[in-house]
Amino acid sequence: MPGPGRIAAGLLTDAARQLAFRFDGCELRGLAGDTLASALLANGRRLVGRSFKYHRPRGIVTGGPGEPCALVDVLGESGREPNQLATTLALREGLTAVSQNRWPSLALDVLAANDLLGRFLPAGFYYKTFMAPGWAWERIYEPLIRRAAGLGRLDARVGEHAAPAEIVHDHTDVLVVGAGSAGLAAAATLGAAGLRVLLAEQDIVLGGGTLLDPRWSGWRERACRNLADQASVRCLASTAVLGAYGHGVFGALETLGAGERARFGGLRERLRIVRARRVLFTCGATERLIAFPGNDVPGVMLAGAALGYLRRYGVGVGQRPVFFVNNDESYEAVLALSEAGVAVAAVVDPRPSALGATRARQAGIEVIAGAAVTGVRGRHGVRAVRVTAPHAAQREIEADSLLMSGGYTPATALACQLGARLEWQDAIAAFTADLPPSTGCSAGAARGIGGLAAAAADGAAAARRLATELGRPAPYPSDPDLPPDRAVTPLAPLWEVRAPGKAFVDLQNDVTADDVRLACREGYEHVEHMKRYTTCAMASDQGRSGGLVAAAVLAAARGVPLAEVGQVKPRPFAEPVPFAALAGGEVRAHYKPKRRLPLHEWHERAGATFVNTGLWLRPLVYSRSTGWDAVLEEARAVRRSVGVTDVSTLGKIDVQGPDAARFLDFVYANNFSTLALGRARYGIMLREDGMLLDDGTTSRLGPGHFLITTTTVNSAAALEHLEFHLQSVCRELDVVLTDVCDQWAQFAVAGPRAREVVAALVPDLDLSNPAFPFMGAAEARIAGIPGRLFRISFSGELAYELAVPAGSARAAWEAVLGAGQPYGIRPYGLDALNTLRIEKGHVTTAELNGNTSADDLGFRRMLKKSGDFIGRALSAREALGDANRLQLVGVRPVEGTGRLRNGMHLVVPGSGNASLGYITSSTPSTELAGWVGLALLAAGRQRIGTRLIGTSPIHGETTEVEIVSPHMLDPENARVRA
Amino acid sequence: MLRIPCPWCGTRDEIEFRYRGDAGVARPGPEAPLADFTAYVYGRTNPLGWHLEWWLHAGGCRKLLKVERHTLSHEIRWVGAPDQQPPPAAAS
Amino acid sequence: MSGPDSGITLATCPADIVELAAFRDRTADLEQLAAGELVTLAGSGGVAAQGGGITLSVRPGRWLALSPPAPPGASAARWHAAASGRCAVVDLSAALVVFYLTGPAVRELLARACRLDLDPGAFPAGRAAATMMVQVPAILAQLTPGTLLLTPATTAQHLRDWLVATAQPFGLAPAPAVALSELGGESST
Amino acid sequence: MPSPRPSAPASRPERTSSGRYSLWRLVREGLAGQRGWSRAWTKAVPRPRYRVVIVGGGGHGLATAYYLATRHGIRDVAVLERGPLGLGNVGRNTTIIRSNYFQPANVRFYEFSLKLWESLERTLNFNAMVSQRGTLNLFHTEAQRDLFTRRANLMRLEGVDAEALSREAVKALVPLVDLDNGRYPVLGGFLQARGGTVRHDAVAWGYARGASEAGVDIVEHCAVTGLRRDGGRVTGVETTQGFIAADSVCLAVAGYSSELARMAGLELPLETHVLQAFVTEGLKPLIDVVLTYGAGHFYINQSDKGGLVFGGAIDGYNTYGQRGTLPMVEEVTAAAVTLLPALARVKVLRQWGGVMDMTMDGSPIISNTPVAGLILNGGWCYGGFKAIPAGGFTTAHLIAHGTPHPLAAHLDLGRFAAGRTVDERGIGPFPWLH
Ligand SMILES: Cc1cc2nc3c(=O)[nH]c(=O)nc-3n(C[C@H](O)[C@H](O)[C@H](O)COP(=O)(O)OP(=O)(O)OC[C@H]3O[C@@H](n4cnc5c(N)ncnc54)[C@H](O)[C@@H]3O)c2cc1C
Ligand SMILES: NC(=O)c1ccc[n+]([C@@H]2O[C@H](COP(=O)([O-])OP(=O)(O)OC[C@H]3O[C@@H](n4cnc5c(N)ncnc54)[C@H](O)[C@@H]3O)[C@@H](O)[C@H]2O)c1
Ligand SMILES: Cc1cc2nc3c(=O)[nH]c(=O)nc-3n(C[C@H](O)[C@H](O)[C@H](O)COP(=O)(O)O)c2cc1C
Ligand SMILES: [Zn+2]
Repeated sequence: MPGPGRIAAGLLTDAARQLAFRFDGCELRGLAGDTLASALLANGRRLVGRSFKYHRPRGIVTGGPGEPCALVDVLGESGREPNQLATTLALREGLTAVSQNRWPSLALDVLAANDLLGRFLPAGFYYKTFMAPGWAWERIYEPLIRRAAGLGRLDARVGEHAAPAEIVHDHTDVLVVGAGSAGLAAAATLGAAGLRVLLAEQDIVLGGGTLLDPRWSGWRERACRNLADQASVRCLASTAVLGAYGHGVFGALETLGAGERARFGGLRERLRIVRARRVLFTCGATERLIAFPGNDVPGVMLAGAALGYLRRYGVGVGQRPVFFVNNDESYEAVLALSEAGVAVAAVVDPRPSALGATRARQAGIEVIAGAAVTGVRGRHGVRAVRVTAPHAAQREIEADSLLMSGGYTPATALACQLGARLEWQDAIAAFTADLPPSTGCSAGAARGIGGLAAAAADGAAAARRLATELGRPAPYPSDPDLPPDRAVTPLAPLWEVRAPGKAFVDLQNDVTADDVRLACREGYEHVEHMKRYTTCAMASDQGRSGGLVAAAVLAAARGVPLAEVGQVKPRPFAEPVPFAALAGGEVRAHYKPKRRLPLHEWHERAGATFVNTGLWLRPLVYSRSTGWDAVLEEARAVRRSVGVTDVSTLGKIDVQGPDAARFLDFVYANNFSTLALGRARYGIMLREDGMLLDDGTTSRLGPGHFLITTTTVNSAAALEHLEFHLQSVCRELDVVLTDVCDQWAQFAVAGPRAREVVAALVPDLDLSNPAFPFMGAAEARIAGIPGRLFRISFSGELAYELAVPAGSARAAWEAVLGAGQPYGIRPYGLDALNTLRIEKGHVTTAELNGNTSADDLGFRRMLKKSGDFIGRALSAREALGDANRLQLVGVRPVEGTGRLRNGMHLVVPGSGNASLGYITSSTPSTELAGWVGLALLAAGRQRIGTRLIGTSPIHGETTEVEIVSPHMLDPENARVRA
Repeated sequence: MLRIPCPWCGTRDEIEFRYRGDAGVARPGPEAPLADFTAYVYGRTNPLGWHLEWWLHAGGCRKLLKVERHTLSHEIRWVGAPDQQPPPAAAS
Repeated sequence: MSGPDSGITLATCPADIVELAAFRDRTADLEQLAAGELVTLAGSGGVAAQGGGITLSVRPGRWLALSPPAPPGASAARWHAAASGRCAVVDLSAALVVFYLTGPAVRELLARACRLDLDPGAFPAGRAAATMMVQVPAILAQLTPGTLLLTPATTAQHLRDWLVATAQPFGLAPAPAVALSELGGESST
Repeated sequence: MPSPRPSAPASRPERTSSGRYSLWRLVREGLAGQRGWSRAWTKAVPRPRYRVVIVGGGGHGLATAYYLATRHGIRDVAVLERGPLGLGNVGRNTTIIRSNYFQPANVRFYEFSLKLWESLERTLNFNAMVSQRGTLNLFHTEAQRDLFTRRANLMRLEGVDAEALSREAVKALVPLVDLDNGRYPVLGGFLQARGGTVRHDAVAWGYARGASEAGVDIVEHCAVTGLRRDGGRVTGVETTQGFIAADSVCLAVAGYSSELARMAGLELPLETHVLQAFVTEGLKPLIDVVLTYGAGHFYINQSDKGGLVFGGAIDGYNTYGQRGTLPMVEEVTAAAVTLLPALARVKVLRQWGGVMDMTMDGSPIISNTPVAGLILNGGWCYGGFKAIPAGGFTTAHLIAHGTPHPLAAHLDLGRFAAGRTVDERGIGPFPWLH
C-alpha cells in the first residue's frame, strides 16, 4: 500500500488501483477513492499550506467540506484553479496541486516574518495606521496588503465557448438533507408512505456517521438498497444543499462523477433548484476545535476527522497521536485507531471521569483526566504536546499528531435561513434550531440527538410526523436490528485553554482568542462586530469548526452567557460554489436570446451590419464599412427616389372589443374614438406622472378593431402598461389585447417614387391621394399575399408601410425590390432611417428618455382637452409648465464644417460651463449642408434663432451652433402628402 | 424565491411574473383634485407586514393578480383577481 | 437516469394557429361557435386533439386552435367569418412555431429549462401550460404520444438550439416534420 | 438568535477616549500586549432629553451627528440605533464611491462627497481605506455610448474627472474582460479614475468614534417605537429605553424610513426593496478597478482581503427581508461569467441582502417635513454609501440652520408634488425599476 500512513483497508479506497499525483512538484502515489488529503496523509505529509495573515505552517484539520487550512491550487485543463479543498478533492491520475500563499516555497516562506511581527499586527491594526500621506494608501500600503492577502491565485484558461453547465429543476414532497442514519431512516419512512422524496447527501456516499462505525455497515447497505427500490425516492450523493430560500425552494449542488461527467460533455457540477413541500434537516453535526496555544501546528486535527481517514481510506493520522477531547463520541476514534495498531500516546480529557475514558483504559491507553493541553512543540509539525493537569507537574508527551474534539455543533445554518430560532442546549453546549412547523423539521445530530441508533429512530419519527401532515400517514416500518448506541458521559464544555502563545479560533483568517478579547475591549463586543473587526468566521469555511468557540471566548470576555452572545448569522452558501455552476448554461453566446427578423438571412446575405437593440438583431447599414458614406447613400436613395426598410421590430398590439376605442382614449393622450375606419393616427402615451412613455401610429381596422404600433425598444413595457391598466383601472371595459409582433413582417417603402412601387404590388387598391391619403390604412393583397397597407411616414418622404404574415415576408420583400428596380430602390438600415427622421425632427427613444413631457417635445396641442387619460392630472403640475424645462429643438453648426456629437452639451458663449442642455441625436444631412441634430435645451423654443456653443470636453471639441426648429426638412409636410 | 399561486396556472416561480406595485392605492376619478393624483402616484404605505400588491403573470396566462404578501416573511396568504378583495379574516 | 440510447426525437409540426378570445362574459358564444365548427374546446389548462385539429387553452377565456396549414390567412379568415364578431379572432399562424418532442427522456430534458413539475402525476396527457424556458415564452401541451411545444417565431431558433444541444447526452434523433393529424385524434380532458 | 442586548449598566459609563491612532501607538501597544486600547466609541445610556436626536446608527446618522458636533458645535446629540451600530446597509454594501451622475445637481452633490472621502482618514484619524482605484462603466450599444458621453461631458463641465476608454484600453485595464462575450460586445468604457471603494464597516466605526469623541451619545440597542408630537411639532421619541425628548428629530433609517415616518403620520414617496451582494473566497489581486457591465445587471470589485465583491439589480418587489434569493444568483452570475469567463471556476462564498428606501425618482431625500422639527435623511436607494460624508454634512447643516444646504436643496420632499423630480435615468414613479 502506498504511503506509510496506510494502515488498513478503507471503505472508499481500492487498494488495487494506485494513482500518481504531484504536490508542490514532488511525485506521490495514492489510491483510487482517496481524496488529495487522505493521499497526502497516507504519504506522511503534514505541512500543506500557509496561513492568511501570519503565513504560519498549516496542515489538514478536517475530513470534509469544512476544511479551513488544506486549500490548494490545482493545475488542470482549465488552468490554475485556486482554493480547492484537499479534503474533498477526489484524487485522480496525474492530479497536480500546489500549496498556496507562500513565497518562495512552502517550507521557507518570507512573509512568515509577519508571525514574528504578529504582536504588532493585532486584529484591525490597519484601521489605526497607514493614514498619511494621503496618496500613499493606493500607491504603497494597499498594494502591499492586497498582495499579502488573498489565498489562491487564479490563472484561468478560457475557451472560446462556455464550459458546459446546467441547472435542473426538481419538485418533491419532502427534501431530506443529509443521509446519515437519521436521513436514511427518514427517507425510507417517507418513501413507504408513497411520498416523493429527494434525499441529498453532500458526501460521495450515503451513510454519514454510519460510515464511521463498522457495526452499521449491514444496516446501511440494506437501507440504501431499500431506497433504491422505492420508485418515489431519489437519492443524490455528492449533492450539497447550498441554501434555503423560502417558499420551499432550495439550491443544491451536485458534483458529477467521472461517468456522468463524460456523458454530459465534461459537465462538472449541476445546480439543482429544488421545490419541496417540506424539508427534513438530517444534516448532522460538525465537530469543533479547542483553542489552545499551537492548535494550528500541522498534525493537529479534529478527532472525528481522524476516525474518518481511518475508516474511509484506511489512513492512520500519525504514528503516535495524543488525543485532547471533552466528549465520549471521540473515544470511538481513540479506540478505532489503537485497534488499527496505532500507538496512542495518551488521551487528555478535561473531565474527571467518563465512560469513554474507562473503555480506553481497558484497552490499555493512558487517559490523563481533568487535564488540558497547554502547548505544542514543533513548528512545521507536532513533535510533542504539553499537558497540564491539576496537582501534577506539566508533562511533555512525545507525539506526531494531536487529535482534538471540543464536541459537536448541530448544523443549523440552513434552518436559520428559514427563520428558525436558535435555542441553547446545555447538554451539548451548542445551539439547536427550531423550524417554523409549516416548513419542516430537523432530526438526529442536527438537533442534538447523540448516537446513530437514536438518530435513526429520531429520523423515522420526524418522517412519520411529516407524512401525516402531508396527508399520507406512514406505516411503521419496525427497524429491529439497529446496532445499540453505547452509553455516554455528557461532554464538559471546553472552549479555550488559557496559556502563553497564539490560540486560534479561526484557522484560515488567523484570528486568535486574544484578537477576540481585543475586539471586545475596543467595543466591538457584539458577535457581529467582533466578526467584522477580527474577520473571524469570514473565511471559506465560514467558521464551521471555530465560530462557536470564538463566540464563547467573546462571552467570557463580556462576562455573559454564550446563549446571550449567540453566533454569527449563517447565509448561503453552505459550501463555496463556482460561478459556472450558479450561472448555468445561459451565458456568453447564450446570455440572452437572439431575436431574429423574419428576413434575417436575407439581410445577412445582403451584407448588412447588424446592431443589438434589446434582444433584436437589426440591420444597421447594408455595408461592412463603418462611417457615414454608406449610410448617406441609403438615405439619399430615399430622398431622391425610393428605398425599403424592414420595420418588423416595431411592437404590434391587436386591440379588439366593443370598448376598444374608449380604452385607447384613456391610454393615449390624444383621441382615438374619433379616428375613422381605414385611417391611422399618430399617438402619444404618457405615464401617470405626465412623462412620455411611448409613441407610434394606431390604425382602425374595424369599428371595434385597432392595431397599435409601439417603438421597438418600448414594446414590452408598452404592452405591460396596457395590460396592467386594462385589467385594473379599466377592468370594466370589454377589450381583448393580443401581442401580434411576431405575426407580421412590416416594411416601409419610402421616397418620391414610393407610390409607383407600391401601386405595382396592390393592383386592386387605388393609391391616389383622395382614395388613399396620408394616414390611410387598409387590408390589401400585397403581391397576392393578404396583408395590410398603411400610408405613414417616419422618413418624412411619401411612404407606405406594408404588413404581411411573417411566413410570407420573403415573397413580399422580393416583390417590393422587383417593383422598385426601375427606380433603383435600395434597402436601407437603421442608421439611414435615423438620419432621415432627425432631419425631419421626428423623435425616438433618444428623445423619449423618460424625463420629457408632451410639451417638452412640442406635443402640447395633442393633449385631449376633455376626458380623462393616463398622465392628464400630473401634467398640470407647476414645474411641468416651467418655461425653463428642456425642450426639443434643432441644432445646426454655424460653420459648414462643424461636427455635432450625441452627448454634446450646449453652453452660452463665453459665460462659463453651465450646461443648458445636450444633443440627443445628430447626423450629417442628406440635403442640408453639414450636420443636423436634435437637442433638449432649457427654454429651447425661446432660443430658436440664437447661437450657442456645442461642447464635448471628452473629445476636446467645441462648435458654434444655431438653434433652429426641430423640423429642419420639409417643415410644411409637403412631401409626405405628395 | 417567491412561488406565487396563480389562480389560473397554479403555483409558479417568481420569474414568470412582473411586479406592478401597491394594489392598495386606487386611481382617483377624473374630477379629483391634483393632490389626490399625487398621492395615487407617489404616496406609498410601504408597510413592514402584509402588503396588497399587483403581479402580472406575464410568463403565463398574462392575467393581473392581486396578491397579499408579508414583506418580511414573504408568506403569501391570499391571491385573487383584480376585482376581488382579500377576506376580512386575512385583511390586516 | 436513462442512457444515451433512450432517445429524444425533436420535430417541427407545421400548423395554422388562430387565437379565439371571448369577449367579456361571452365564453358561451365562443363555445357555440366552436360547436358550429365541430371543434371541442379544451378545458382551461388543457389540450384536446380531435379530427386532425388541436385546441388548447392556457389563458382564461382564450383558446388556440391549431389546424393543418392552409394558404396565409385562410384559416383565420374562416374563423373570422364564422365568428362574425362573437369573439376576437387573431391569426397567430406565423407568430408561433410548433415543436413536437417524443421519447422517454423528454421530461429529463425539459427539466433543464422548464420550471414546471412535469411529473406524469402532475402534468398528465391532456394538460397544457404557458411558461418560460431559457428566457423565452413556451407553451407546453402534453399529448399521450408526446409533448407539443409552442414558442414565438422570432426567438424560436434560440429555443431550438438549446433543445438540440441539451438533448445530446440523452441521444437526440431529429425527425421529419410531423402533421397535426399524426398526433393522435384521441381527445383528452 | 437571542437578543444580544448587553445588560445595561446602572450608572452612565464614563465617556472614555480611545486616544489617537498611529503607527507609534501600535508599536507601543504591541510591546505592552495591546492592553492600552479602549472602546472606539462610548456605549452611552440615553439622557432624558437632547437638542437633537438622530434615529439610525448607520452611515448617514453617524456622519450627521459627527458634523453637527464638529462643524456646528451642536454636541447635545444622541444617535439611537435599534441594534448594534453599522449593521444596516452601511455594513452590507458593495462599497463603491463615485460622482458620475446625469443630473447637474447630483453631480455637484456626489462630487462634494467624493472630496470629503479623499480626506476622511485624516479627518477621522481612522483608516477607512478609501481606495481610489477607479470606476469603469462598460457600454455595449451606441445609445449607451451617447448617454455616457452626455454624462461624462457634464461631469467635465462641472470640473469632475471623466474619460472615455476604447475597447483596447478597457482590455488593458481589466485583462479578464471578454470584449466580445458572444452576445453584447464591449464597445468601450467610461472611467472615473477618482472613484473607488471604501472599507464600509470602518466608515460607521470611524464616524461613531469621531462623534463619540466630540461628545455625541451613541446609544445602541435602543429602538425608536414612536414619535411624540405636540400640535404640528415633534417633541421627542418613544424608545425601548423610554421616552427621550428632543427639539429636533432626524430620521436616518434608510430602508425603514416609511415605518418611522408613519409614526409621525407621514406617507413617503418610497418603497423598501432588497439589494443583494455576493462575495467570493479570497484570491490574489485580480481586478484593480470597480467594473460595471452595461448589457446586464452586474458589477464587481475586489476587497483588500481578496474577495471579489459583486452585485446586480434590486429584486423588484417590496421587501424588508435582508436575504438573498436564487433568481438573483442566476442572473448576476450569468452576467459575471459572460463578461469575465475567467471567473467560471472561482467560488462564491456568501450571499446577503440589504433593505433600501427606493424613492419614486431614484434620488435621495434630505429635507424638512410637514412635521416641524422632524428632518428626513433617506431615500438613498442603492447609492447612499458614497453619499455618507455629503449626506451627513448637508443634513447637519439643515438641522443646524433649518434651511437646506445649497448642494442638497434639490433633494427636498416637495419635489414630487411640484413635478421637480430628479430622475437620473427617466424610469418614472416605479421604485422597483430604478
Ligand atoms: C447590497 C448593497 C449594495 C450597495 N452598494 C452600494 C455601493 O456600492 N455604493 C453606494 O454608494 N451605495 C450602495 N448601497 C446603498 C447604501 O448602502 C445605502 O444607501 C446607505 O448605506 C444607506 O444609508 P445608511 O448607511 O445610513 O443606512 P443604514 O446603514 O441602513 O442605517 C439605517 C439604520 O437605522 C436603524 N434603524 C432602523 N429602524 C430603526 C428604529 N426604529 N430605531 C432605531 N434605529 C433604527 C437600522 O438598524 C440601521 O442601522 C448598497 C446597498 C446594499 C444593500
Ligand atoms: N465523527 C463522528 O463520530 C460523527 C460525526 C457525525 C455524526 N456522528 C454520529 O451520528 C449520529 C447521528 O447521525 P445523523 O444522521 O443525525 O448525522 P450524520 O452526521 O450521521 O449525517 C449527516 C449527513 O448530512 C450530510 N450533510 C451535512 N450538510 C449537508 C448539506 N448541506 N447538504 C447535503 N448533505 C449534508 C453530511 O455529509 C452527513 O453525511 C450523531 O448523533 C453522532 O453520534 C458521529
Ligand atoms: C465589502 C464586503 C466584503 C465582504 N467580504 C466577506 C468575506 O470575505 N467573507 C465573508 O464571510 N463575508 C464577507 N462579507 C459579507 C458579510 O459576512 C455579511 O454577510 C454582510 O456584511 C451582511 O451581513 P449579514 O450576512 O450578517 O446579514 C462581505 C461584505 C461586504 C459588504
Ligand atoms: Zn397565470
